[in-house]
Amino acid sequence: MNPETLPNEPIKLTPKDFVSGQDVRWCPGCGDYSILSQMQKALADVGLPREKFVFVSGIGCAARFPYYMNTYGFHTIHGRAPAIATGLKCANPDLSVWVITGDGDGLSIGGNHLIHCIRRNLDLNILLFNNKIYGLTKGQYSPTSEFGKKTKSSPDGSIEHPINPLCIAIAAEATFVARSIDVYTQHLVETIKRAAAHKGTSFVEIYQNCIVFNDKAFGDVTDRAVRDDRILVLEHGKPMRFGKNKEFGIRLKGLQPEVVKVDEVGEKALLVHNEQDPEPNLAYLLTQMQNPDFPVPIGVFRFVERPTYDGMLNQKVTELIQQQGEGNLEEVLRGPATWTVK
Amino acid sequence: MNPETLPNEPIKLTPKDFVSGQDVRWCPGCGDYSILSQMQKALADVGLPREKFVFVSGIGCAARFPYYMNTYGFHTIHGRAPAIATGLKCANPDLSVWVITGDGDGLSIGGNHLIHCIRRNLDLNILLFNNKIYGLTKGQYSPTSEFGKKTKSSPDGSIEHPINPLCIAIAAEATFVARSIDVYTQHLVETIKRAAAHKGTSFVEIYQNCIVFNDKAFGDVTDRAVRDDRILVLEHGKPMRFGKNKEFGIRLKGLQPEVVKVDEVGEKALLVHNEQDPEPNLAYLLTQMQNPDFPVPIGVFRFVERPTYDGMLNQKVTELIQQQGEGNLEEVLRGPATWTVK
Amino acid sequence: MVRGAPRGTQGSTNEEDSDPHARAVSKKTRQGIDRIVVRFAGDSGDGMQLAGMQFTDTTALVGNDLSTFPSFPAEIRAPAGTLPGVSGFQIHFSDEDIKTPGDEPNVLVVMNPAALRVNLSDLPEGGVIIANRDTFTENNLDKAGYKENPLTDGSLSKYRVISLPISTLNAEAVKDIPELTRAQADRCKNFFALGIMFWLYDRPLDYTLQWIREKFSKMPSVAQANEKALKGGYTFAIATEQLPVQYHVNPAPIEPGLYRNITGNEAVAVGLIAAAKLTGKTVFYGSYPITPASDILHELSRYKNFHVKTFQAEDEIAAVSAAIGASFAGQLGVTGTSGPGFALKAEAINLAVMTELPLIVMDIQRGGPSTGLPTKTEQADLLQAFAGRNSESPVAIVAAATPGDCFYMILEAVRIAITYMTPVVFLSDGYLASGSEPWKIPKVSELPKFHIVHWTASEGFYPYLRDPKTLARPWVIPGTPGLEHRIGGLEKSDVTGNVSYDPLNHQKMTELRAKKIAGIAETIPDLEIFGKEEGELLVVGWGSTYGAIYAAVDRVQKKGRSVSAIHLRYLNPFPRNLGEVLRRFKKILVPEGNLGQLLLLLRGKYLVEATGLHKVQGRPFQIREIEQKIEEMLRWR
Amino acid sequence: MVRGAPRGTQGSTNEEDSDPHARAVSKKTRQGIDRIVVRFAGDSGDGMQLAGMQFTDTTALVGNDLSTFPSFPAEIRAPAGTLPGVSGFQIHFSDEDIKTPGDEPNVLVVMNPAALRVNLSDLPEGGVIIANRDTFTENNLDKAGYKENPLTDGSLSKYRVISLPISTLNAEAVKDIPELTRAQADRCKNFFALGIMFWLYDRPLDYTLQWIREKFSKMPSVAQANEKALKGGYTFAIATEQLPVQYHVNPAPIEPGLYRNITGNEAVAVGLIAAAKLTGKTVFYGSYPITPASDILHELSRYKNFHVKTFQAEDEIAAVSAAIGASFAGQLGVTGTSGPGFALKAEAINLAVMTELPLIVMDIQRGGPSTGLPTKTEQADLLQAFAGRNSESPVAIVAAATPGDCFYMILEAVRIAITYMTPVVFLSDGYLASGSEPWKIPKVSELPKFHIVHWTASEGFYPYLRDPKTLARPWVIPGTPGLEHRIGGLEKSDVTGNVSYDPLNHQKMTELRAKKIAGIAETIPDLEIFGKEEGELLVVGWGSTYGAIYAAVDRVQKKGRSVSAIHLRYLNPFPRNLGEVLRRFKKILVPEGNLGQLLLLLRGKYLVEATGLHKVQGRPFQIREIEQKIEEMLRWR
Ligand SMILES: Cc1ncc(C[n+]2csc(CCOP(=O)(O)OP(=O)(O)O)c2C)c(N)n1
Ligand SMILES: Cc1ncc(C[n+]2csc(CCOP(=O)(O)OP(=O)(O)O)c2C)c(N)n1
Ligand code: SF4
Ligand code: SF4
Ligand SMILES: [Mg+2]
Ligand SMILES: [Mg+2]
Repeated sequence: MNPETLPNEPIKLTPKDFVSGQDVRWCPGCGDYSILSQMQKALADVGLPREKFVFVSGIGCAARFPYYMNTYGFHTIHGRAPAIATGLKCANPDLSVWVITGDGDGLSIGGNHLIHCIRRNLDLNILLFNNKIYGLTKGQYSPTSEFGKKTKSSPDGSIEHPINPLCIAIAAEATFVARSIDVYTQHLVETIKRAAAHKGTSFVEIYQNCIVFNDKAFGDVTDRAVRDDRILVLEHGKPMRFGKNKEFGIRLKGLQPEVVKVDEVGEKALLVHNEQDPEPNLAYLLTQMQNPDFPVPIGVFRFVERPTYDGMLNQKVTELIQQQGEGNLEEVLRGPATWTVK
Repeated sequence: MNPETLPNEPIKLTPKDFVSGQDVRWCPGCGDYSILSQMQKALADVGLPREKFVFVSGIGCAARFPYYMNTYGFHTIHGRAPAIATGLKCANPDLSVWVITGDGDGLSIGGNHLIHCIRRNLDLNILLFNNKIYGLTKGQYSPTSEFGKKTKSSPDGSIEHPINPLCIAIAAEATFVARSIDVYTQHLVETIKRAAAHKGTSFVEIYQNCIVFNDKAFGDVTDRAVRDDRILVLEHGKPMRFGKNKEFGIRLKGLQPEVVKVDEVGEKALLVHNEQDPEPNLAYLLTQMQNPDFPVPIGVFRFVERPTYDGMLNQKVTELIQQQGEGNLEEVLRGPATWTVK
Repeated sequence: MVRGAPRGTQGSTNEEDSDPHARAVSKKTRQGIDRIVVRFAGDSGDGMQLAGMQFTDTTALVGNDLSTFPSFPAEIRAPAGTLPGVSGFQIHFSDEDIKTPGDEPNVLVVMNPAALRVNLSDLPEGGVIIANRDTFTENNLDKAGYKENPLTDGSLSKYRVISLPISTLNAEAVKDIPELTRAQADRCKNFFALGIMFWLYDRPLDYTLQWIREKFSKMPSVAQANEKALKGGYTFAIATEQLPVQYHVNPAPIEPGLYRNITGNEAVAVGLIAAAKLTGKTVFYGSYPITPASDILHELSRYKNFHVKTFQAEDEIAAVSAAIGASFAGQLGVTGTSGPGFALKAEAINLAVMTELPLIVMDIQRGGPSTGLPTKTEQADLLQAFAGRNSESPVAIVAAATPGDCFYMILEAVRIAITYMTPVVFLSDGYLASGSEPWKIPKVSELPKFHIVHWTASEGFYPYLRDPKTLARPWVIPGTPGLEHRIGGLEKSDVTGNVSYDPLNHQKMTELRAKKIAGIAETIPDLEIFGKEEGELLVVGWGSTYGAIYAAVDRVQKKGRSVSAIHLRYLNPFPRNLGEVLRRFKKILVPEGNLGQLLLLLRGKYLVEATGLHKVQGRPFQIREIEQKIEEMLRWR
Repeated sequence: MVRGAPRGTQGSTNEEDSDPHARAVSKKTRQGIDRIVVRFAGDSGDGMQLAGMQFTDTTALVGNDLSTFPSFPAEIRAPAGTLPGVSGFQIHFSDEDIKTPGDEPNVLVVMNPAALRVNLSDLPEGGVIIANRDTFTENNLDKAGYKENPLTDGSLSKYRVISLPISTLNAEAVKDIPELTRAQADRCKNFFALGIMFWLYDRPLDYTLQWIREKFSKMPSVAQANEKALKGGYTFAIATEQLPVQYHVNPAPIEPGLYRNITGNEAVAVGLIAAAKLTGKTVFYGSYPITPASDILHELSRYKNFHVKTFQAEDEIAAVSAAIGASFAGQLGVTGTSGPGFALKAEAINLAVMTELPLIVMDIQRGGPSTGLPTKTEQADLLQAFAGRNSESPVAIVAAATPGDCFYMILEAVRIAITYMTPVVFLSDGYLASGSEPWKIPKVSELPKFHIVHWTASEGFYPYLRDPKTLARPWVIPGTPGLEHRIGGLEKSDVTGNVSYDPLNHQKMTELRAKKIAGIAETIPDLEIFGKEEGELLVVGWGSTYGAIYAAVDRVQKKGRSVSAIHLRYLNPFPRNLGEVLRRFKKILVPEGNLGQLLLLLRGKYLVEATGLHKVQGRPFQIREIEQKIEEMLRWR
């Protein structure tokens, strides 16, 4: 969203304002419910009126999301939401556009649109609900499912090496990359707000539990008992520490991060998070940190500025009009050469 | 190719054996000619008979390649060659499969298939001829064209941030990643041979000059006058040095590479190339080195082992047959429950 | 508690429409009936599909003819107790040959209020409702949108309601089993209900008891619980006064042989596994999950020792592309999907048209356009199959008539693909895919043999040489020495297969491709006419309308009227005698699950004044709907 | 050196077929003729398109009617001098109304042996060849596959060959210009040849001289060289004995007005720019480059100050998807492609069908199937447009008849899309796209006005309310307060637009979507019949066949035979009076650039016994081909 288009008077909305009348039809216990609530909370604070929001989704359980938001919404076709959102945003740059996608929708059939949308840096927000499974089609492995996973379509174990969504986003030259978790409600609300504030494509991976077809896919990270030791909450400018008492830290050894005890190495030795690093190297390294060798980083990995596609497109329109005036249709009709028949 | 399937007697072929009778129809001076010759040289040394090679391509100037190779060939449709090659290799694992694609074919319409082929690690070779332009359709910008590029479809300059093919390949979990240049003939031959030898998806970006629509797109790197200073030839286990007299080197400063004078810092201080590093971090960093801040690395960035998709698929077939025997059709026809009507 | 008091029959003179329960008058009598339609309905979590399938298997074993049709909740998974969460399973069984799962249920078993609400409109007046009244709580009634309890407010007075406390009875039946959680106990109630139905229709318990033991062999307490529930239901039914009559359906006069029950998707999978065996080839199945085709992928992924390789692709385009790659490699490339995915495959199918490679494309049609009604059936992709690709793009099209027919038509698709070196579209639909019927198991020795000859001689080889009879080009396996050649999507020169932009060559090749497909008709059996060879009215069907059409035509024929039927399993090309058959009848009716697609092709090709009957409601035709249209047309002047 | 000596006419009685040059007998006379077809041909590097276009502009300025058709080398770029590298440009000009670029050239200008070899088969006996003999070197002859020099070996004796040393003469003409490289000098030879042609057909040089000065204003030596070359050719022609006759074609009686020359692709672009102005909307053009549609993208990318935004997408699916997004945003979403790309867009078009959003999909058809003949024309995507999507998916279809008509039919597509909230497929083809004709420039004030009303009131709003007349649903711009709502690809409930799986609702909506499209016919003009209102034979055309059909019908009418023609610019729905018109004729002929696609629709819909004439050769119909078929059919009993 252009800050210029923000209305002058601050708009006061509550999460309830964003609840549509539609019955929510996810399975009881699905992680999508929490994401929906956090979204409604976050948007209430963004300061835009409801009608300025548009939710665009593909197909999947996650993609049902727009129906439940009392905003404009477009439940499109499988994998194409980033492309549809691109046209929407270019044609109507005043809108705050949110793409809701799943690991299948966004990384399997829709992987290419996702990448190209990110590299063009459209000013929109993409939330990828990663449940490591195809939920809506009842449980086939997805591009993020772990190697060897047994599912309906891989009864003897998948032979596909999974893809790392954030790493793909970084490779696609993303300007905003973050991760959060369905059950980390406060963190999720903050992450969504950060995404909303970023001008450019904000890409957020959200770990989401599919209770029916892939329950506890993130249990080894999100279980209350272990989560403090398995999750690294990234904070800009702060040394990377984790553990119940923040007793562990991340240090760099050559090009390889390593887990250290803070009291053994001292806080100074730790890597300090810099989401604004113009080089994507640190953000890339962070995407490589995976359980069980490392805690899983959540928060904002990368947050840099780059002109947006829609911004530049509209600027070119404005500039050309300034230079040449509003187009003269008669001239175009006449073309390069005419003659008169009498 | 499975080394096991190599014939016992070494096969002696010459580059000429790989020349098909078809008239080559690229523009005079096109970089594709050189790549074709180097391929013919390289394959003569691979040690496989001609009939074992299959070239699969999409659409584009580059994609004409199969017609000129006296092997099996399939000139398919735009962007889908990696997917077609996947089925081909799974169905006939004895073949040496080569995918020839362009920056439009492979990264625009075909980006998703490319990524998924790479992450599955099919045992095949993908050569992407990057000329930073759509050649066959006569000169529109491509996903690798530089920002601001003026082309037929971007008369006032492209507003798209380009994509980095090797970086995308690394993010897609590639096991073999390399770069070479059409005019670096010997280097190109060697790179192709390395790709052929790798078991898994070998991804090679080849800088290729489109003399008609994007002449000298790589001139700032490949010009004889400057190339020694602008190109870093990667060699496994060797410190990274470049320059006419190898007087420059690459050193790591935190997570950021920097160019140094070797006699100022000493060779010991330089980064040593390790294409076999199990972690992709170094390879990733190398993909980020771009002109003019850095010399452009060529050679093999990454070369690691991981089971191949086709290998595992066939292994599962073999294993199941070992365990359960060849399937009994009668049993399948009967299904879980039968009854007899008299 | 029986709200809907027994009533007389509804005045229907037609056997199949009438409600046999209405004839029950005295206490605990045993009564023979000829046919019955039962629908089990409940929440997705209530195990209705399982109950239905067990009932089906046992019904098959006692020798009735039968036909089933499950209806799943829409693609989303709804919260328990809500309307979208309702799942149903309908079975029609009889002592005669039957062809459809029945126009409407005679008996509706509902496990909760939502199931009642969703299904009630299908129940004719006087129909029987067997309800688990324990679930008719305020909360559940609310979720189903009922203000009052329909079991008690008199609103069901047009039906005969048998309201039973199934949850309570079930809990009682399993109460003594150690280590059984309450949730596990409650989950047995489908077996309790099944036990009741087994008694009501006089079916033995052994098959299901055996199944329970095998299925839960590792969870003995669950096995015991389900067993007790089943038996509990059965004994309850014997005892209760609410079920005064036990019904008995005699075995049907079915062709002798070994039978199994089979759904359309199962038959497709079995057909492809058979094809791998019969051709000696690897079947390479490239697919991307989509309802209602996904089960074929699931099924095939378990048969690697039959040389069936499945590839779950990143999308439908990759799926068909990989299949084409496999065919180029000399194996059997197959891809399967539903409407939206079929649309995505169009461009790649054309590559196989141009390169003349064998390819099987299976489209399990569903409601559309766009995402449409993903879990519902429709027959509206025929024209897409026929012409949904750029330029002149002839492909063969076959369509299965019944679930079991999917097996044979898949083998036909394979035969045509490899004999003629062409893509073949195989059409099924959501109704066939999950509907089931008893299927006579063929002997392997009676199955067609496939003799595939790959060209190996380097003399005289050209990639686009043609077999003079079939016009097929040679199929060469890459790896064959001396035959190295290149093919692709650009127009080919006749014989040599080189790229050619020559004008007359293009005309020639375009016509050759069309002629090759037209020539397939030579190997297609002539249509057999059901009924008189000529007359007043011919009903023409294709695909899953077979059952409803033939049943309807049969009924009207039995009334002595002049109506016949033919059924098209080959849609491109048509059987050779089609035109001639059409012309032997004064009127032609074409019932289809679309707005008239076969109709357009028949009229356009044969210039016959055919009339359509179009149903696009996400569900199959009822026999009655076709019957009425037939009667109406017979009245026309 | 003139091998082909002057000969008499070839016995043709038909004016347009005859060779006017054959009438040249005496020396340096000036002779009036009514029409002529010239083809310029040379290597891609020889500047033949430029020469052709300059000749065209001047020909327009002198007031002849004209029609042009360039033919480019196939998509690959071939080495200089080879057969695939040949580029051609044909112009037909006349003192009367003409409709096609001519069946065949009367004069063939060839700049190298390859150009001769590629084009010779199109030249009728007695035709004139003007050849640059300097290029007939051993090397070039070899590349063209000539063993002997055809200019000297007698093989061209059936033609009249004017063999000129154009390269030498040109080099001579420009030799004194300072700073001119040899390559630059040689590159002027197209202007030398053009100069010759200007004299031969009595055209003034000023327009081209002016053009040269402007074009090369920054390269004075190049400007001077081209000028000298042009004048040099002209003077040479005056002097040489090889050109004894100068021909003069009088101005044609053309409707008065301001004219320009326009190609189909230009007219499309101008039409879309006009649409942006006339609707006050942004035109959002999402496209992925593909021959022969790319030029529309190139053209539109230069008009940002008309609120035309172009988006070069990553593929065709993204292109159409983005256009749909733009339409959802309340702007004009447009996408353009050719056959293979059109196939890829099918699934997304259906999203616009279901969500009832305006969308323009332009398919510039080319030879297929698959990659086919990418640079050649064909008309074989009609059925794909009609039914190439899953399920019942009605869209409007329009097709332009001539290059200039593309402008009007694009405006019609826009009108239909926004009035009816529907996707509209606009069909053009390679022939229209790059062919050109003089186009009378419309006054802006005479162009249609578009009044778009977006729903803004929150009372009474439902997303699937319908305008009672058009059945269109409201178009709401996201951002409008109080109208927040959600749409999507699942079936919609009537009026509310909520997701609905209700069976009867699906039937209703399916029929509503069909009815809405059928209702467009209310706003489509009735067909005008060319010729008598009823009679023996009606020729029915669509798309680019217009010119050839009307010219052929005109010829036969002039022979006094009963033949009429109609031309369909609306393919779905058809004009209201089509059925009735068809029935007024005994026989119906449908010439199409496919194997009978409109034919199938006409027969299927109207049950008329129409006959097809099918040409799939990558090039348009010749007038003669249609004329012969008409004559043949008129002989039929
Ligand atoms: C073209 C097309 N292909 C396939 C499908 C079937 N389909 C619907 S959703 C889905 C995958 C959903 O997985 P994901 O994106 O991870 O979402 P989730 O349900 O897990 O939230 C598939 C394969 C479809 N609707 N359209
Ligand atoms: C489905 C489809 N869309 C578009 C095209 C047109 N097309 C052919 S090649 C090409 C791009 C080629 O660019 P690249 O891959 O970089 O190859 P190059 O010609 O530069 O070698 C395009 C857009 C096509 N053939 N098919
Ligand atoms: S299937 Fe999984 S992802 Fe989908 S609604 Fe249910 S729990 Fe959520
Ligand atoms: S257009 Fe460019 S890439 Fe294509 S053949 Fe010519 S020089 Fe090579
Ligand atoms: Mg998922
Ligand atoms: Mg390129």
